Amino acid sequence: MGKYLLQRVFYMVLTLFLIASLTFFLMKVIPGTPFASQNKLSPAQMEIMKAKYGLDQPVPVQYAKYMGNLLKGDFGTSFQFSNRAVGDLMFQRLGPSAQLGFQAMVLGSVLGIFLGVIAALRQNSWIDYGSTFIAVVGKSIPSFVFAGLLQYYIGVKLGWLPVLFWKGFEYTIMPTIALALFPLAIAARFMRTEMIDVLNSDYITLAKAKGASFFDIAFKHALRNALIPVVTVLGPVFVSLMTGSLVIEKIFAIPGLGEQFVTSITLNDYPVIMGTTILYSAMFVLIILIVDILYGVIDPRIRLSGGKK
Amino acid sequence: MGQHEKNIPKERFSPAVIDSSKGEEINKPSLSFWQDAWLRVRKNKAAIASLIIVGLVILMAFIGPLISGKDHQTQKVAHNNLPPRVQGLENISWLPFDGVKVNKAGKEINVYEQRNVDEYYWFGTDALGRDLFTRVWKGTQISLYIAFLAAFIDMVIGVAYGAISGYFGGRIDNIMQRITEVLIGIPFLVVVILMILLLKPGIISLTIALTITGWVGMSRVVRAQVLKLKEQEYVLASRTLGNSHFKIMIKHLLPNLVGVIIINTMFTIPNAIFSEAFLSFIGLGLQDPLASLGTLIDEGFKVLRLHPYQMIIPAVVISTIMVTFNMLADGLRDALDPKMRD
Amino acid sequence: METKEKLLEIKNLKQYFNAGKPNEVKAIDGVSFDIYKGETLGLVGESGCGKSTTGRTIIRLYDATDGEVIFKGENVHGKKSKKELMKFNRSMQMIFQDPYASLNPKMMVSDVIAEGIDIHGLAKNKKDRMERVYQLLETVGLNREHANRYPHEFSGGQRQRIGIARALAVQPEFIIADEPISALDVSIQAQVVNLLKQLQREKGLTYLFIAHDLSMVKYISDRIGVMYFGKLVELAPADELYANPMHPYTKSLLSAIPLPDPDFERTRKRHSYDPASHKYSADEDVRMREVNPGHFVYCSEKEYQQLKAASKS
Amino acid sequence: GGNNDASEGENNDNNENATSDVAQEFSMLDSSAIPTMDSVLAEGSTSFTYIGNVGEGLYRLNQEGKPEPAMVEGEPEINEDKTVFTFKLRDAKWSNGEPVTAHDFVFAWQRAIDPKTASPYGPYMMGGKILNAAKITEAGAAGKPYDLNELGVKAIDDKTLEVTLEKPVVYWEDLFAFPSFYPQNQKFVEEKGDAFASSAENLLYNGPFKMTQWEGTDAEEWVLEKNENYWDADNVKIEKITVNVVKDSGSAVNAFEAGETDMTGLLSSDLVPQYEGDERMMSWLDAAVFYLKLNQKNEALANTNIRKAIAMAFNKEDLANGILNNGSVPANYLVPKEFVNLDGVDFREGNGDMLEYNVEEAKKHWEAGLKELGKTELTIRYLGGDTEASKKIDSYMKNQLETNLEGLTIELESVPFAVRLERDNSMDYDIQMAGWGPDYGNAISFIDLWVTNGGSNRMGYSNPKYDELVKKAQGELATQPEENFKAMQEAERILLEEDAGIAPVYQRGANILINPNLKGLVQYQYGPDYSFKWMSVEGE
Amino acid sequence: MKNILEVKDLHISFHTFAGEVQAIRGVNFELKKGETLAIVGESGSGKSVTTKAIMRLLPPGNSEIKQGEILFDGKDLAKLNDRQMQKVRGKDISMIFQDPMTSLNPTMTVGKQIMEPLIKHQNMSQSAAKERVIQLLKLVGIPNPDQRFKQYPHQFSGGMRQRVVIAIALACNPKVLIADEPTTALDVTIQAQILELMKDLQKKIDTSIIFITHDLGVVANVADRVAVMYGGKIVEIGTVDEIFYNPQHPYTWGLISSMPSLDAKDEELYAIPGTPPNLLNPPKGDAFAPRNEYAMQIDLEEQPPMFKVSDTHFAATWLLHPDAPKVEPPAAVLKRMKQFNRAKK
Ligand SMILES: Nc1ncnc2c1ncn2[C@@H]1O[C@H](COP(=O)(O)OP(=O)(O)OP(=O)(O)O)[C@@H](O)[C@H]1O
Ligand SMILES: Nc1ncnc2c1ncn2[C@@H]1O[C@H](COP(=O)(O)OP(=O)(O)OP(=O)(O)O)[C@@H](O)[C@H]1O
Ligand SMILES: [Mg+2]
Ligand SMILES: [Mg+2]
Repeated sequence: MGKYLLQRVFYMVLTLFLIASLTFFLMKVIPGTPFASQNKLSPAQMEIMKAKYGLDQPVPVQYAKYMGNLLKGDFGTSFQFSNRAVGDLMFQRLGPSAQLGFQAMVLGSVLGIFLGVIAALRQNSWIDYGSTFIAVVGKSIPSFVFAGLLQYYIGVKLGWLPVLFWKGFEYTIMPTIALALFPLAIAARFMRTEMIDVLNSDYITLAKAKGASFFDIAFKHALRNALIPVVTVLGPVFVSLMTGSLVIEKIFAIPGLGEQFVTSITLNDYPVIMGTTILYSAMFVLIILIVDILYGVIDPRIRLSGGKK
Repeated sequence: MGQHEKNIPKERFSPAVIDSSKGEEINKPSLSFWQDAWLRVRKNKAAIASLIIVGLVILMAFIGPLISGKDHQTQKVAHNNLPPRVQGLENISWLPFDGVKVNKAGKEINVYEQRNVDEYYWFGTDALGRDLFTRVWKGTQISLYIAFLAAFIDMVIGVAYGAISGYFGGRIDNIMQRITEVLIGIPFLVVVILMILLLKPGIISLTIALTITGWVGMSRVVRAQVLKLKEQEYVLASRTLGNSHFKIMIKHLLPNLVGVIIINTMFTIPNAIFSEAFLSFIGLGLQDPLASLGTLIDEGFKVLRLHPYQMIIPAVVISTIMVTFNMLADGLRDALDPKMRD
Repeated sequence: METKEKLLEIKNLKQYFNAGKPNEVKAIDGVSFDIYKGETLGLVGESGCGKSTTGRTIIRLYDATDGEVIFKGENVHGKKSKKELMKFNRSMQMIFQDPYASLNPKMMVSDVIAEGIDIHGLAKNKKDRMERVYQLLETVGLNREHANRYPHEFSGGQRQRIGIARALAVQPEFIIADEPISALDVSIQAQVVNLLKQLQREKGLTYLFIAHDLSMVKYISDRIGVMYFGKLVELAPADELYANPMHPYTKSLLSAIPLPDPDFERTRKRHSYDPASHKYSADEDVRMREVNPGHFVYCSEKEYQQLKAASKS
Repeated sequence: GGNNDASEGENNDNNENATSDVAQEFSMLDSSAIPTMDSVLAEGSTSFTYIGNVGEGLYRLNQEGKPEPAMVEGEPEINEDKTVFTFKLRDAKWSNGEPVTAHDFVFAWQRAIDPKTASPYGPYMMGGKILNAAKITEAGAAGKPYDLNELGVKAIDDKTLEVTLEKPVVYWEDLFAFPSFYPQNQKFVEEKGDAFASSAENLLYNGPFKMTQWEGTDAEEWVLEKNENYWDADNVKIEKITVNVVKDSGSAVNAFEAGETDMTGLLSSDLVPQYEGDERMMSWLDAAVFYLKLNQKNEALANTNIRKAIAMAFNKEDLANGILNNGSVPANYLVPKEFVNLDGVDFREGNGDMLEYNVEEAKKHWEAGLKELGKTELTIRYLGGDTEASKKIDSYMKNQLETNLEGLTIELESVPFAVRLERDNSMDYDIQMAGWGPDYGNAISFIDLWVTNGGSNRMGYSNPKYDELVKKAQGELATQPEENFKAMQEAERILLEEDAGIAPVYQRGANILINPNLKGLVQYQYGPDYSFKWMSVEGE
Repeated sequence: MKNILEVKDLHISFHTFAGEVQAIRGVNFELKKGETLAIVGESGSGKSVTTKAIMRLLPPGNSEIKQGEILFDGKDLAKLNDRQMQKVRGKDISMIFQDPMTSLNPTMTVGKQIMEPLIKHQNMSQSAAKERVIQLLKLVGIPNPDQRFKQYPHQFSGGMRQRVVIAIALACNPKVLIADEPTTALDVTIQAQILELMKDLQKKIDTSIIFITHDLGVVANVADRVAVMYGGKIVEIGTVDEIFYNPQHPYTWGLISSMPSLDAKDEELYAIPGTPPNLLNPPKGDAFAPRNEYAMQIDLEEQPPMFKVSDTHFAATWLLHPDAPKVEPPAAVLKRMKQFNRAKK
């Protein structure tokens, strides 16, 4: 197990290194300027500005410098927010994004799994069609529409919940619901398929032959087995939720990573783009690792052999 | 279990004439894989309904712009923001096709009369006075185009990549899998934006951008399937007969992957439509006057409270497409997936 | 038997999966035997002992980890030109176990059978190709109408015969049959076994017949090899093996096979086998030794002497 | 703004009564975070707005948007050439109690011009105006040694500041009111080092408010509280302002409707019609003018007739009223309305409308132009923005141009802002919708944009007559307001009427939602967006 | 001996899109206390469906018990509802399936899986159940039961898993144990162990066993009585000796003579020609007729009734009709019959 983990970590680092390099060079190819006041600057001033951010050096030198700093945990400083270390910027914003993502993930996947299980147990009944419909519609309404409507009706018209901001638990409810729609839809659909699969397996027949009740069969025997593949699918979804949803964060004015990331892209704030990409990727590979460990928790076959196969 | 006492004529105990060749006769109806699948799909009412609706939407996407008698890009600022009005339906007040708008004070005003407009805009007009009926169906066309093109490239790259990775296995597989890990490690948005910035913004770069990471899912599914298939005895048999790897992939693997490919594609299509809508929201979508359903919804959403029809109509169309494609995908999976067979 | 021509020589064949990794499997661990032209060599042993792997390594589906497979004087695993490979592929063929997995469900029967014909360009034209297909179908007891149907329309026995027809299409000399009947109904097994025997008579084929059903193996084989955990433990003419099993594993195996004879079953005595009972010491030279003419047993020198003594008495 | 002094005084009295029962605090929304609070590094209106409310320069824009003495006591001494100014500073204190001295100005200004600081706005505002500013920048860029003490600013003593200009500047009061010229306390800045201006605690304030909560440049919430140390604190009513960032205009409106905030940021134009006639909406005309840049490096656009045709071929009225519908007005000019006047006469009154929408004329010019070019059709690239609003406008423009000018094909390219800047910089475009907001209250802020090879020109426009007029306006006429005004009007006429160097489109209207109980908000047309100094909350 | 289970005129159909599959077409048999009844027959002849019907485990969507009774202890299982049936399953009747590799829940410890029926049917406490499980594991010959209790199925070999499945089935001392090909997936040596185990246990707890298999060797080993199925019907039923040494139905002949005997070498095996009937539209007459070289005219027209051979032996073939011509069974069968007749004398 230890050796396996070590190997995984090595691959993680390698993947991250490749991603960082790739993004760095891609970043150099994108057209655009990070200097918002560019058309007010004289050529001399431009020189000075470039020199300040090290953009006057040859690309390989910039690359080497960046990578060197990265090794020290230094992501550089932002162009758009002067004086701001990209590391601080990201980690501070990661908080709300992660909390929101986590809540949405929990809410969405629990509901989605429940919906999927029900649909599978009553395959081809109206419950099945209904839950499929909810799942699909949930996925097909763009999140900005759903979030906007939620905000207007629940927040403004009914006044049940605060409309905006991030100042306490009640502020997280609406964005959580809006964001949960996506994992809900995915979980419901995958759960249904897997559950149907599992329900057709031999050990379920044996469980029935033992006289197990409907409830026991569904929740004690089938659920856990059906969860294994669903966890794989939800892993990356979790990352994308954790790293923030641009749309939801913008609409609910949440100081999160996603919204920040898009702004940095439109402003060509290279250090922030790079940093966020690396952070995102790091979380991605980490979550994949966690998913694999989670596998072990759910599936004893993997737990003990320390890897698939 | 009593003894049979009935008297039976003797001649009936004479040896029967049995055609020995008939012994190997197959009296099941001859169903090819596809006929069989079709029978299964047909049983699934939701899938059939979806198929019909998808057909209708595709049909409308092509004939809609023709039957409206209007152009999708002609602007008439004097006619802007008109609510829907349809001949014949305009007098049925509970239908939203009467050209009437409720103003802030809660009073209904017929905008057409107020502005002296004789024309009928079935779905109303947008802020620039363009006919929304035409634009919605044009947009559907584009959304479908994006979806299908994305699905197609996804199918080509994803399938080839997954098949090669899975079939050759070992080191090749390892390297190829690492590459995909790197690819999906880079946020979708970054890739898409880079693509759109590198190429000219527009429908082609949008397609390519959507495709660049979109195929990873497909390649994984295909790879997993190929890993299973390549150990199948018919593949081994083909190898012992001396078939080349390439031919084995084409002749043996590909046809048996069709099921998963189709199913996956069905899921790719709504995803592509969805991604495009998302890109529209962050302003990286299409170039005007082209519009997709995503951009229409986005534009409409901004004025939702003032002109609700501008968002609701494209939203209904996009939801219909998504729901039906997903239902269809489900139906096909149930029909094609060997696991789901009895 | 000495006069017989050796068709295949297997020398110290080894096949390790995941070599060097923690999950290494020594599927075949130093197996040597010969197959003579025109004979049927049966290979038995419990599940996972390496029978299939042996067959697949012989036919180059796997690259051997070590050892040689010499077919008609040529090393199968040596470097080969494309042409040599094609020739090899034609002369050695395989029949598989699972009648469902061994036919591509998306291919018509005629295409399945003609695959080898197409690859090796054996047919002059379309018509010739179909003629050959029809002929092969008839050879295996099916009829022409079956040519354009799909595999799933056939019963297991019929499918297995289609698999045989596919192998026969390239006119091989040597066929590896990997449990060709274990997935079939009892009433159908006989059809396939009869067919195999008939083909052997008519075409002078040589078989490596892998199975775990010993009674069928005995019926079809001239000689039988018994495998245990990647090693060949006993090799003898079929009757000799039954009459005089020497290796304790063989004895245990024979004692476990139920026979369709209630009287016999009522009096059956089972022997169990414990590999630890040999008590080989580390430096002992354990290998195949010929105890009786043509009867080889995997044993140490000491055991050899005991066996020899026992068989004389 | 627009209240006169008398009524303002009355208000103040009323407010004093009101303050007893109404808390003098409110919350407002802004559409972006504060990129920096360091006046030396600031470059955008968000930064300027908050810096402007917590700091103060030699001058401050008053309720009418006109500069008046702030940190200076009385009028300065000005030399004959109008190039050397000697200011007497008033007794003002930083929020930590230390006095504001002339050294603070010298330090800040030197810091702003120092190439090591790499400030974008410092050199931009000082270059060519403050003595030796440009020289230092050039030296810095070339990697040559420079001496910050050469900059034309000196502390004669703690309370006396001497500023030397390179040449006379008409709008010098505006200049010294601009946040880039605010003072900074050397001791404090150096003590804080890198941490300076990184959060509310790391800042000093000499303006009407101080920040009591601001966690840094990307904070989404900050709080301004009344600065008791401010010299004019008696006239500041508001005790506390809470600002939150909301980027989505629709969400901001929702928050306002739900009563969660008293004031929104600028509304996107889609939302404006919804509040037409609503007392809660406050509208005004910005000094920002939008126009098409016509890149004269393009062969066709080098042709004056073609440019004129394009400039006259779109219906600005429809665009402003039908499509923008947010209080924007069609622009047939470069220098905006209600921006500058001379003795109460608006700049626009002297120079009437030019390049009005006129299809007939446009067609004539088009024909002529095509003939001169020897072509029957043209394809022109149009560099547009990627926001929803700009897409709508671009689409309208394309449609108008193509409809009205036969044979013209417009290829739209919608790109993000950063890309547009870069394309503009490398002049990789044919037509581009661009806008300009002034940095000081003088028409020259617009007029000097198009001098040959000017920093903002970047479209290959060059006319010696125009250059000459601009040079005169900035130089010898700087001290003669009337002639100066005339020269600039003539320059504008040449640019538009003669050359159609650019094609003006509209002047932007601005709208916000504000709680009617909030009084006294002042908006500015340059520098900070608003001043809260004179605000108050009235009871129901 | 008392009949513990009686199946009477059972008809079962599946509704598929291709039409109605008449999988079971009138099956009758009874099971006596303590005996082992083996069911043999062609693949697809309805063995599994019959036993699944007894357990009421047929897929709920598309299967239908068209007619017939399944009498267990006097009550008709075919008429019980789901809840009532849950009380029967695992307690009175339990079942073992073919594939030990897939019939255990991979994510539940083995101990828990055995405990489940105990807690469910016998209301045992956790600790009592655990004790019993360990006892059971010992009983089925699994060493270190304490340790094994906590392990997961994948840590067990195939043979051990099948023992676990047997332990589950026997946990509540059921009156009937149905074993659907319990050893087919196992090696011969392990098969032999499992068979011995089952016989042992049967003696201890005196259950009746229905044992489904293809392998006549296994039948000879375990069965007291044998039912031979073909085309959804029982075509011959009798004691194990009667079926092996005095078979009457041509299909049984075919089965027996297609097994190579250990001494016969070069003679060709008897092979039943052709393929099994298609139950989508079963033949009008005897389903076996098209493959029967002794078929008579009447076989093609009318289904044969059960003819009594002895008190315990019945066969459904017109050959047993007094008017039918006497035919010579295949050589291998003749040899056995001779042996049988000799033995009888
Ligand atoms: N591709 C492979 N990778 C790793 N291990 C393998 C592979 N193929 C076979 N093995 C292992 O090699 C051993 C021998 O397998 P093989 O299939 O040859 O056994 P067998 O005797 O044919 O068994 P059976 O009777 O079940 O067919 C087994 O332990 C198996 O798990
Ligand atoms: N779920 C089902 N849907 C449709 N037909 C079914 C279903 N289950 C069984 N059948 C049909 O019922 C018939 C009897 O099947 P059954 O499984 O009882 O055969 P079996 O005798 O157990 O065969 P095997 O020896 O292969 O296990 C077959 O023709 C089969 O196709
Ligand atoms: Mg094998
Ligand atoms: Mg069965």
